[in-house]
Amino acid sequence: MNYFPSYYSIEDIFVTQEKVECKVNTRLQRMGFLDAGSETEDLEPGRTINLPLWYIKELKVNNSYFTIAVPEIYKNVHKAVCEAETTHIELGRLHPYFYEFGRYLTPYDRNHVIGRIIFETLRQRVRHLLDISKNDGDQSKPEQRLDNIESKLHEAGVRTNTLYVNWLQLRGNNICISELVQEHQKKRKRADRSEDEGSGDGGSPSSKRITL
Amino acid sequence: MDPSIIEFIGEKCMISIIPNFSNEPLHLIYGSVGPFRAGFPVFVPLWLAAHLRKQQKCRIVPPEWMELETLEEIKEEEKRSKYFTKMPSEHYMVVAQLVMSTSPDDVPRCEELRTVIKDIFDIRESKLRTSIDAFIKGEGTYAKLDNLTLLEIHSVRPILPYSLDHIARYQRMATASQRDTSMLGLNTTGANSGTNSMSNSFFTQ
Amino acid sequence: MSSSNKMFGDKAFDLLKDLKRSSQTIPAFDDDGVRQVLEEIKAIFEENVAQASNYNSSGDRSLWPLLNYRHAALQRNKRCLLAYLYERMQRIKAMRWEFGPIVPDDIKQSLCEPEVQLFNNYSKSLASYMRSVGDGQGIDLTSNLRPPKSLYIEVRCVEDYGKFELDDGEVVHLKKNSQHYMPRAQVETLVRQGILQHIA
Amino acid sequence: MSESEVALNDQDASTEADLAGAYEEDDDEDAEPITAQKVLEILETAWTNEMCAPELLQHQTDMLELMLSQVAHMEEQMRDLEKNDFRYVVHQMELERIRYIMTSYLRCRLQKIETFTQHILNQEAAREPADKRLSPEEAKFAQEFATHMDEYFHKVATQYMPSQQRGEAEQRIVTPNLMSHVFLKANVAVSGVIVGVDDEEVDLTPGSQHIIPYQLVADLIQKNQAQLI
Repeated sequence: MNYFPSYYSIEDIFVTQEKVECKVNTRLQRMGFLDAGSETEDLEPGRTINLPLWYIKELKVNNSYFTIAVPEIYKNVHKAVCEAETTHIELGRLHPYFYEFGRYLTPYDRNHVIGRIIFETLRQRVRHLLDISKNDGDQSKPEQRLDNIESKLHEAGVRTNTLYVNWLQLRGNNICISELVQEHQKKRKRADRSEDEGSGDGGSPSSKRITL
Repeated sequence: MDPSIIEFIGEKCMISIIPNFSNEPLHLIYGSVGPFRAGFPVFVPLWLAAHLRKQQKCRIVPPEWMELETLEEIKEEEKRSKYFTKMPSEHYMVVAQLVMSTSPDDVPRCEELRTVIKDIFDIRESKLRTSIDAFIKGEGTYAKLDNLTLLEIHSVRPILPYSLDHIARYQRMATASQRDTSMLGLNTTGANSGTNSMSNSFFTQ
Repeated sequence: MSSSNKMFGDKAFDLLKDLKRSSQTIPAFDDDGVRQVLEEIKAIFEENVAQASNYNSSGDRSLWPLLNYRHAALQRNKRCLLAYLYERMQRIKAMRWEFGPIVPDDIKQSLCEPEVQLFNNYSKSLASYMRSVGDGQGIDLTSNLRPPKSLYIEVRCVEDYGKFELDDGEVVHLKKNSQHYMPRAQVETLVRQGILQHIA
Repeated sequence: MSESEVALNDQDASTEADLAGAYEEDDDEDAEPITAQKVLEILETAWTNEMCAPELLQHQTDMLELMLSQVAHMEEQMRDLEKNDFRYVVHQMELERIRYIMTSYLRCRLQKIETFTQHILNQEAAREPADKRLSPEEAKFAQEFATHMDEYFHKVATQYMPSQQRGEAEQRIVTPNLMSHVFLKANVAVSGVIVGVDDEEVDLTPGSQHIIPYQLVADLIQKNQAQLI
């Protein structure tokens, strides 16, 4: 199924763990602990601190506590978007969750630019994603090149491509062992081997499990 | 749907065989087949034709479009046309794949046919690529895909629909934030699009 | 405010991070981790209740933002913890389809007691659903997983399995490395369990 | 022809009749009885629709029951045939294909039921009996599944947590993305289909194929004017 954020989606929890740069507007009593750079008990106005998105997103957009700073990465991409030159940006290096993080910050952007940027960026890069999923020659590690949403799409493309290549070459219609069973067998062989070598705790990391 | 499922669906189409045995008609659930009379052609579903051919119980009669001249014409037409041309069969790739792999010697000039058909498939694949590009650039959420066969459609699946879903989600987000800057929901149609404001909601005992 | 206010939610997030990173069928249930998160939730909650009552009586709004933050932290902890259980549940369900109704012992050791019960409840519920389909005629959803190609398939025995009886009563001796031409539908499960290997 | 062969052949011819008989009373008199072939066609369309639709579609219990009894009937017929008898092999192959369609169809529904359990149960509660999406068996399974999940969450965590807030339960409901893009094939001509977010309209010609957000064509699929491919 396609990624669609819900209460239980782990990616959404990872995105909302990301930190957001905020300027404190009013004194916030007994919240000094949020400011790593100071020892004061209260959070003093004027300070700039990083707060988790899971907290920021619960506040009203026009709350009086903080002003949210729009991350540079979206401004930097803005120029490339206008020149339709986003294909070769290594988005994963800018931010692992470039799109989803940007989506959450969109309402806090005074001049309403982020929403448009992430929409345009993905639109321009999808053709590129389609091509590289067909013949992924580009060796640089995918994490750098693609953000989380893109690597999911890329994986889907590669999976389909492999299925088609196998089908066209008449391979792949045998019934095969279930992945979990296979993985379990491999783990079992590793554990037995570490048992035979009498190396006790050596062998597989999970060998702390006693084989009865 | 991966290609093996599309093959499963494509295997239903009928093809002519010449059995080397005789038998009463068979009343299958999907319909009746036969009667089978040795040496006389009869139409059967492709899945049955392939099975009988592997058991050397019949010869497969390639469909009339599966010959070099017709296919060369189709290839030229496909090259020339900006749009996808109509294929001789809704499952031309599945039929070609099954017939040529099960009974190459029933198909005259089989190897040449194989390459022409692969060329046609590749031309259409790259045409599909460019039309996707235009479609996405055109900010459309809707496009016509006439004359594309099931196997071709599923060659860009799920990456194309998934990408369009995300693009649409971010488009809705961008336009929504232009309209109002109300507090954020997880997603417009998602579980808690109406995240209530903090102040009045917490721990009502 | 006795307890030290630190950035809440990190422990709960780590729980989830470790689970996501582990590629094993299912890693051991993190008893301590879960307990620590529940304790953090309890601590936050109790202090919030205390603060809310003093707010009701004194009307002093100055600690409102702190209360706000702490409540968000409490909800965050809950969400991470429940997502941890939800992800584990997905893997436990997958095991029913991959291993069948009996889970290998060494994997069972990674499950806490409620998870073993969850597996058994799910397995029973699935079995009774499959029996009831079609007004009681029943259907086995754990077979016919791929489109059928041929009726019979060539298989090789990976390990000694002993006697295997086909639907028509014929008995086949499955000895290590022995090869057989058997009905696909009836041996599909044995191939998926790694006892037989599909060669042609 | 050997005795069993005669039995099989005229038996074959009768399968249409008794199937029709089995279905007669449900249909009004003038509607001609449904054939096994029609039941298979309906199930195949329901199967491809289900695989491609983001949400759970209406159940096909009647068709499923008819097909299961037809398959059982066929197997009964062939019990005394030789394993390599031409008819046995061909019928068996077809039954394997039909079994695959039915199991794949039900597995696909089960996956949606397990993913969107509470969402489906809530919607079912508000639906008329005729519009139910879950079959009776699926409804029982869905209810049990929701209970087992709550039990697991309760035993391990929620019993130790402060009581639920207003709106928290809704927050945890997993819903399908009804705006997911799908591939559609029009069975009949349909005019004035809204295709864009800006209410742009289009007429669908029979056999035409489109890529379009599911929500905009959900009712066409339900009314069988179009199908998902």
